[in-house]
Amino acid sequence: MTTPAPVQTNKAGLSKNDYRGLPSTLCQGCGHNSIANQIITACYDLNIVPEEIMKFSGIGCSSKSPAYFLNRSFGFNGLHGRMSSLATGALFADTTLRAIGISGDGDTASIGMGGFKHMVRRNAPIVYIVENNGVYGLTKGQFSATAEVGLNLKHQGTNQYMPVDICMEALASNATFVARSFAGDAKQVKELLKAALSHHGVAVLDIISPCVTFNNQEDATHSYTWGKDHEAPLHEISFIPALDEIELQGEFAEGTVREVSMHDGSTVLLKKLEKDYDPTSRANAFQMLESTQLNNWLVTGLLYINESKPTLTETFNLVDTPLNRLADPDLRPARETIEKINAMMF
Amino acid sequence: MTTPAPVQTNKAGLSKNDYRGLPSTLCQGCGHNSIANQIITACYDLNIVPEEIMKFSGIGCSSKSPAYFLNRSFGFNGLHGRMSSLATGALFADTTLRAIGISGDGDTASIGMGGFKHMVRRNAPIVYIVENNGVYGLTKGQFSATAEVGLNLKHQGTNQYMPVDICMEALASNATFVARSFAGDAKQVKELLKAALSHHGVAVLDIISPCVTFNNQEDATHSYTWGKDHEAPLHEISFIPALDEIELQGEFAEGTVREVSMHDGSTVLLKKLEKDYDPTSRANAFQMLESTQLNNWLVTGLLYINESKPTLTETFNLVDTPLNRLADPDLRPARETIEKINAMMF
Amino acid sequence: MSEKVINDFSVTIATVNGSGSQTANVTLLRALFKMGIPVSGKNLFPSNIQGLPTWYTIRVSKDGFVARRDEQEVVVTLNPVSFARDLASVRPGGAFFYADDIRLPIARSDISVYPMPVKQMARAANVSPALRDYIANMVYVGILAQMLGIDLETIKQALSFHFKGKAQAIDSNFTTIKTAADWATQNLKKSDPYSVAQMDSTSGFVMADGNTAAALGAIYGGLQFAAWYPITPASTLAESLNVFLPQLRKTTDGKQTYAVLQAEDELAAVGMAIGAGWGGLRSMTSTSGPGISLMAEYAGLAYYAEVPVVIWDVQRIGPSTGLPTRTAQGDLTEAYFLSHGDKQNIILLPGSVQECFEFGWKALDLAEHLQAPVFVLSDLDLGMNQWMTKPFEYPDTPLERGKVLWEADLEKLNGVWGRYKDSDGDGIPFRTVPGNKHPSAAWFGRGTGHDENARYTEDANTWENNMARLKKKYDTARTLVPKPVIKAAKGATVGIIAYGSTEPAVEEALALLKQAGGPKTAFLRLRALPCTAEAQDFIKKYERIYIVEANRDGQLRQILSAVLPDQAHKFRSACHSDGLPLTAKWVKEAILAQEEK
Amino acid sequence: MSEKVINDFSVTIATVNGSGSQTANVTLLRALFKMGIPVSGKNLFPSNIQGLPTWYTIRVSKDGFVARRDEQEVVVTLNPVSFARDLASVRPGGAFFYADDIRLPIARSDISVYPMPVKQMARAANVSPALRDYIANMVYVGILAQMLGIDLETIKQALSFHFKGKAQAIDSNFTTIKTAADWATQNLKKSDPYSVAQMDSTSGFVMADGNTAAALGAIYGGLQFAAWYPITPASTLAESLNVFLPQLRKTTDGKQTYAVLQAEDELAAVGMAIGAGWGGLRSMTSTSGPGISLMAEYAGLAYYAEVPVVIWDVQRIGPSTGLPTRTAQGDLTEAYFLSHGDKQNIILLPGSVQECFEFGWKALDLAEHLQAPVFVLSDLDLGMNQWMTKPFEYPDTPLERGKVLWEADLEKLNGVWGRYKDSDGDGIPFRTVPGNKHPSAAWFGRGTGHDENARYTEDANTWENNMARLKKKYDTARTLVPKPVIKAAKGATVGIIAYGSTEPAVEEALALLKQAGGPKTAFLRLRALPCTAEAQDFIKKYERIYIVEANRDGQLRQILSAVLPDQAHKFRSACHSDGLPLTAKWVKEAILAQEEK
Ligand SMILES: Cc1ncc(C[n+]2csc(CCOP(=O)(O)OP(=O)(O)O)c2C)c(N)n1
Ligand SMILES: Cc1ncc(C[n+]2csc(CCOP(=O)(O)OP(=O)(O)O)c2C)c(N)n1
Ligand code: SF4
Ligand code: SF4
Ligand SMILES: [Mg+2]
Ligand SMILES: [Mg+2]
Repeated sequence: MTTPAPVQTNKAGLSKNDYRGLPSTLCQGCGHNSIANQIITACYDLNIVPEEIMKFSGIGCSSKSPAYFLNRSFGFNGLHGRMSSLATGALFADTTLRAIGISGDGDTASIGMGGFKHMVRRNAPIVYIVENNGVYGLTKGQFSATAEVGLNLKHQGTNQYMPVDICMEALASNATFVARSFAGDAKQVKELLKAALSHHGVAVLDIISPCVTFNNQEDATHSYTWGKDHEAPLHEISFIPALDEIELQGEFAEGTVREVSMHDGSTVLLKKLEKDYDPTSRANAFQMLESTQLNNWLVTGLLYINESKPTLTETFNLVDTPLNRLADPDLRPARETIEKINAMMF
Repeated sequence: MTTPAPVQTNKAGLSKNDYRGLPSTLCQGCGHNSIANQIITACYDLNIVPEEIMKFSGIGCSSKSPAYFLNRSFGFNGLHGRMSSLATGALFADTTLRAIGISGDGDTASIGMGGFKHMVRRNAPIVYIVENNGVYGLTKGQFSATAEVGLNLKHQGTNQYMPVDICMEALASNATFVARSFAGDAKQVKELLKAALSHHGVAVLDIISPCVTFNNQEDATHSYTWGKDHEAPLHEISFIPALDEIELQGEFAEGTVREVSMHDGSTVLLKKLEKDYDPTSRANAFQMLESTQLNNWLVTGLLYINESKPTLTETFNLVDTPLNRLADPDLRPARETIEKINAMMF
Repeated sequence: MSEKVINDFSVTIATVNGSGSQTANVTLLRALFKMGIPVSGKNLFPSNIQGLPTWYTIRVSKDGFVARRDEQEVVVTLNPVSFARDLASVRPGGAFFYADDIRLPIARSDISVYPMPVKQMARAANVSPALRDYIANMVYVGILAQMLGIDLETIKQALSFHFKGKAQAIDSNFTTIKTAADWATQNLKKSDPYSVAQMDSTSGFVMADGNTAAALGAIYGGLQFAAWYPITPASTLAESLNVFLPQLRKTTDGKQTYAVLQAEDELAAVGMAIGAGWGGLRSMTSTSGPGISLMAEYAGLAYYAEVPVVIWDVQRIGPSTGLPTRTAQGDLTEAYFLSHGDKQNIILLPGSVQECFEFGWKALDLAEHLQAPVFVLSDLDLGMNQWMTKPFEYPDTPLERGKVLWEADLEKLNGVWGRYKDSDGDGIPFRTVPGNKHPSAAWFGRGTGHDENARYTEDANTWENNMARLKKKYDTARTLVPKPVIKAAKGATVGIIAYGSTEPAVEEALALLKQAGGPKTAFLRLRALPCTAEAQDFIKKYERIYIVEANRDGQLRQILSAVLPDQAHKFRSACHSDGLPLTAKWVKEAILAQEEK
Repeated sequence: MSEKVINDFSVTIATVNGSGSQTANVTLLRALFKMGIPVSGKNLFPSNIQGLPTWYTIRVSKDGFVARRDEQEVVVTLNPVSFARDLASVRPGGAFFYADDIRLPIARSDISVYPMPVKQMARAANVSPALRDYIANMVYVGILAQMLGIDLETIKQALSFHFKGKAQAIDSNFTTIKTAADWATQNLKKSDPYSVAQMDSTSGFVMADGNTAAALGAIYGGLQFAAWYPITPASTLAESLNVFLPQLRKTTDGKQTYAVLQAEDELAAVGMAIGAGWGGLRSMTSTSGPGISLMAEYAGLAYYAEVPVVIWDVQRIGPSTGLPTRTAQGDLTEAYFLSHGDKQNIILLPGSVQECFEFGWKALDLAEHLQAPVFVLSDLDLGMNQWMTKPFEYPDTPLERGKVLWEADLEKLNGVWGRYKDSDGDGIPFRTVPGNKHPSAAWFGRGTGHDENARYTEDANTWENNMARLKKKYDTARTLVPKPVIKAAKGATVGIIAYGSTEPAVEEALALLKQAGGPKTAFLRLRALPCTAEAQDFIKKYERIYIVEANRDGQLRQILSAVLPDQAHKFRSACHSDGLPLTAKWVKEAILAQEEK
């Protein structure tokens, strides 16, 4: 008889299993599944206690996926296109918690555009992931607003309209963290997720996540094949938690690496690839996206970061106790005050 | 007894009066009134027959103004934030007509953001004017989404969120004509309007239009004073209708002028001011807006233009007769077809 | 083996979603239909693309009853996940077919059990592994065909239809079916009583779904503009427009007399449709419950500014996202009272696939005639399932364009007219549309208070008079909307009112009630709101009125109570909603239970 | 001069919008109030910022009747545009004050006419031209004070209140008023019978508007989160939160126990409020009709996922944009049936400013208690006008937080609980909120089908059972919502039901009916839906029930007919809606006309 292998745990004393969700009901091979797996790993690696995360989503295949990770976290799978508002309100309940939102390209770029843009401009502290497949998966293969001009889909004809570029939209709305990745590039997705989870404010991740059932033709810009053939990473990204920082110094030769210090003391290391890219310049990011569009690349990596802006909830100067744990004496003004108030009327 | 002065008319045989609307009920000095006046003049100058224009708006002081010009045009003052959809549908009724939409910054950048962005990305053929005052006029002075960070308004406190930049939004959505102007700069407004009315596709005009009642403090970025002090025109713009073109050649010294040929044969002349600016480059436009934001200028003029993209209605290959004039034989399939259709069922 | 039961039972097939079983199921359905046997097929599918359990239930009924039944005489399962439940669902004496690779206990001796070597035969079919699941489905088609007596020729016809005549696809599928049928002949011994036999009860019928019919109806109604946003179960309505419009409505030089636009959401979809309607186009949008909710503000604009637009609601079960792939009649009160302020909306209630076609064009006529939003409430059952239906009838009246004035008309009137003036006493004003070049044509539309000439006003009397005219217009609508279908019954004291997709269940329930010695019962199928004079007369005539609905709250009963307060005491609800189409048995029992009180 | 009429008439003042006349008008109103005379003031203003005609109508009533009246005994006009109409509106025998720079014909000899040198005195006031219009208004205050007998001391008190004690502003305004009063003493000879005199009928009252009261009520109700979008007439509700929350709900170190957020639209506003409610915060949003329409989809999510949230609808007249600055009770049916699918919403109906305060906190209690959206329907008249009201009462019950389980509770339960389980038989389940660290605390909220443990399911029975529980919960709500206020009448066979801001009109109508020898009439003021047992009993008790409403369609009648079909035959509508508050005379006549039939 063999003794069972000891279960591996992280610094929070939890095993990988403590981060899992229900079995996925998405199609086999769906990009969304790999993203869910990377979320599990990233949270495990970061030693996040699942109870300290809230999950949000809209409606769509992508929006189902919060059920498939972090079963021990509170979550709300809301309305199509309205994750932004639901999450915005919920963020005030207990500001010690972190939030992950999962949306689809239809959910965010079509019906949810307005809410998305406004959540971003308020710098709401949330990791906002768009699982972008250029198509409506759950309703069976109509064009989403990120579909490329000229895409042909069964029953739908040819798309005529310019695609929405989620990263461009986030930048235009003054997002403080903008990244693009590809579900086929698991390592990058994971490291970006870790950085996003440590970010101070809204972190928008536009992850190309192929829909194997409705939009995976080789020449479609949201397919696995196209993504693999056209991915052009800006850098090799690694995330160094606050505590590990010192150990990892010196691993890289001078000048080959750019360090970005996060608000929480951790560091994002960006290893230079072909060219050096400075993600702290918004102008750079615009330029990069503009040339991406002209050249038809899938540029991935951290496009823009700014750790210095106050987050939405910070602007409110809230009490330290989570609001949702306040009780009567804190919430109802004292009895004496009512007379003063009445005296203020005429 | 003096004989009355002969009424001046344009090439359409119409007098200025034929372009007017009802008396304005907006506040005296409201920027929106000056814009309405420039629309009247631009249409008069362009010899447009008012019956060949449709007017649209949402809800707000700005959105009332279509009642104050072009009384002889059809118009629809729809719902708050929904001008985009109403106009999009109406554009199909008779594609020989032109369309002018008037919206406010609240109407477009707050509640109407999603619809605006999608109308733009479809390149709907309309002149889309945002009368931008950074405030909700009609509801008495709340922050709109274009209010600058730090703006103080009575009863509202201090704005905390990054303003929406209408031109940036239009560009991000691949608008084919993007301009910014200032209601205090009547000449520029008028010339830009003429160019926009000749544009092939969506023409977005973000016009800073001070609200004298609720947001005209000297240091507010949407006030007359601030605008006058900070306006930095990109060029001096003049519009040359198709027929006049030849006559006007040679009026400018070599190299001081940039010409943009419009789809309908007219020309936009951009006289160089301090620097030369090429409005056919989207990258330039992004850069310009980014530096505007950093430097706190009110850069005005034609930021971007692209005359080569098909418009929304063109992508449909419609019959030449206006759709709304088609009758039974064109609209109802012939009697014989019904049997074929039934045969196609099982 | 008990006595033979021919052409009178239900078959339910349990598979895995996304495995391609739909082709197999409709093939069976169509084959039965081609054999002349009245049938219905209902797809009970999950809100998922691949992997969850899904069922398809076919009813064969020599008597022509095509409502869903709770009892399953024949059950087929290919899904280990639902196996136990499927097994339990077989009626005593029934037949249970299962994929023999599922090795789960079968502890029932009261039924016939037939294993099927599905995996094995699929492997033998020599197709790519990707196609094996799909081919596996053809195995049960063949085995069922053999065991129930379905004519293989009709199966071939069904395949041929499905694959649009493509020989290779037809043949490869048919080969599997034939092999499976042969296998069954040799290996299975029939011990259950259920089989089918040729009849002649489907001639003069076709098979179609309500969404296709609605789209075709709209096309024959001269539809010019549609804007939509994808949502189950409405998407196939708009998608059918995309299929059929190019075939039916392009000019000889290939130009379009129409435009269909996928909007960014439902607010925009209805807004575009209203913009087009204002512009003078025959215009519509199609959606389901969540979309209707999002259209609330715009619906009020159309009501008040008097813009023609047709809004199809293919209902699914709610509230909220609910079960997006299950049926209900739950949006009636919302649609009727949609939008803030005073208003009642016009609602059409198609009760069959053919009526989806008919209301497809009639709704456009009514919208233009009445210058108002017209809602058409279908549902998932009607919209997405294949039904036997009378062929579509070419419209018997020309396009009704309503009171539109063009240049020549205005000329005759010397340009004197009022956009919101009740010139004819029917509450319906005249209108002009953009492009009309007459100098007095233009008017300025708005959702704000306006006078007879569309000028802005806040005057109290003007407001009230205009609203009174809108009410009058609603009364005119009462005379124009489709009248109810009434099935009188001599000496009846009890009436039943139903609408929409529940008709087959009610029709059958009438027979069951008779059998059970229940009360004599007249039946009215309501086809529209406002409630026409005929419907009011019917209600007045009977002592008790049962209102049968597939919703929790008795929504039509709520509306009729509000509309006919004097009659409200008569109303009794027979309503229930669990996502599945109502059964006749349930209707009968719901009525009998209340009769006994 | 006919007999003196003291403390019993109406004054209407016509000015130009944006000229600052509001200060003058409320100053008059408050001065009268301080004189101990029951008063009401109603602002009839245009949807415009500057330049259009606007009216303010004050009623003084020794008998305490404060409804609007159609008759105007005293009319003041400063507006040439409305001059003719204003002149015509003076009741025979009444008084007409006008700015003497308006040179328009005055062809009435049946009234007293008083010119006022408004422009001249304004010019004399020695202020910047920008302020002249504003000062002009103080001229009519002074002249009216003098001519009606308003105590200048009370006017000073009113000014002092308005200008928050700022001496300079008070003095400069008062100087003009005094000068004008003196001018009137010397130049005008009173020839009309109307005047006021000190009484003692307003002690124990304050003056306030409903929106301020609602905001304060919510604050005393422990409001923690509000999201809103500007819209007339609701904006001042949220703006009052911004005014009073910092005063009442900051900790000693200046930190906030609340957050108020201006959203990008109403969809987002209600979504944020629902997110916060789900998160365990006492949460609300406030809007008017168009916003309610936009909230339809989200309202269904809150109903079905069972999230507490309070939604204030300060109604204006619709449909559509309608008249944004005019009042109505037109959103009742929409709010009740809001959202697709089966549902009925909980609606509170405050009938006074004090009740706006009370329901401000009660609504939050009910929402958390019932885990449901709670609508509160106020209106422009109640919300934006100044009313005499009983002082706000400190809540008499502690905050009701509902069934929320925290770590310690779950510990006790060994972590065994079901989010959607009806453990107590009242249909109300338990819930946990984020931040709860117990390992079995977390659940996954959704608008899709779910079982007792919040797990996704499409099972038909589970769906139906859960929906039945929601219905049961609605029945529990029936026992918890505010009970009606009933004014019985011995021997009455007729009942009147009204709600909201129409109460004063109905109260006065009861007196008028009595005078007119009308039927003996009992009166019920409904304060909530669902309809409580007390309301049902009332309805059952009387032969005929008049339902008085400020809408076209008799919306409460429609709902009550649906809810109580057995009683529906009794209902008679007395409804009408033109944007103005109902008058007692209209109510009386509407009832008498039907009684005579
Ligand atoms: C208001 C509303 N409209 C439409 C739908 C139907 N619907 C469900 S998912 C979906 C699109 C999902 O697309 P996307 O967000 O790209 O997610 P994916 O399935 O591709 O991951 C739509 C339109 C809905 N649920 N609600
Ligand atoms: C759905 C809806 N919400 C709110 C309103 C109220 N409302 C009317 S105008 C307006 C804002 C107008 O601001 P903006 O568009 O900037 O126009 P401006 O008055 O400043 O010109 C709002 C919120 C409305 N009419 N409809
Ligand atoms: S349909 Fe597409 S998006 Fe949806 S689960 Fe399948 S592969 Fe993923
Ligand atoms: S309130 Fe402001 S925006 Fe409105 S009309 Fe007056 S100045 Fe113009
Ligand atoms: Mg997608
Ligand atoms: Mg504005």
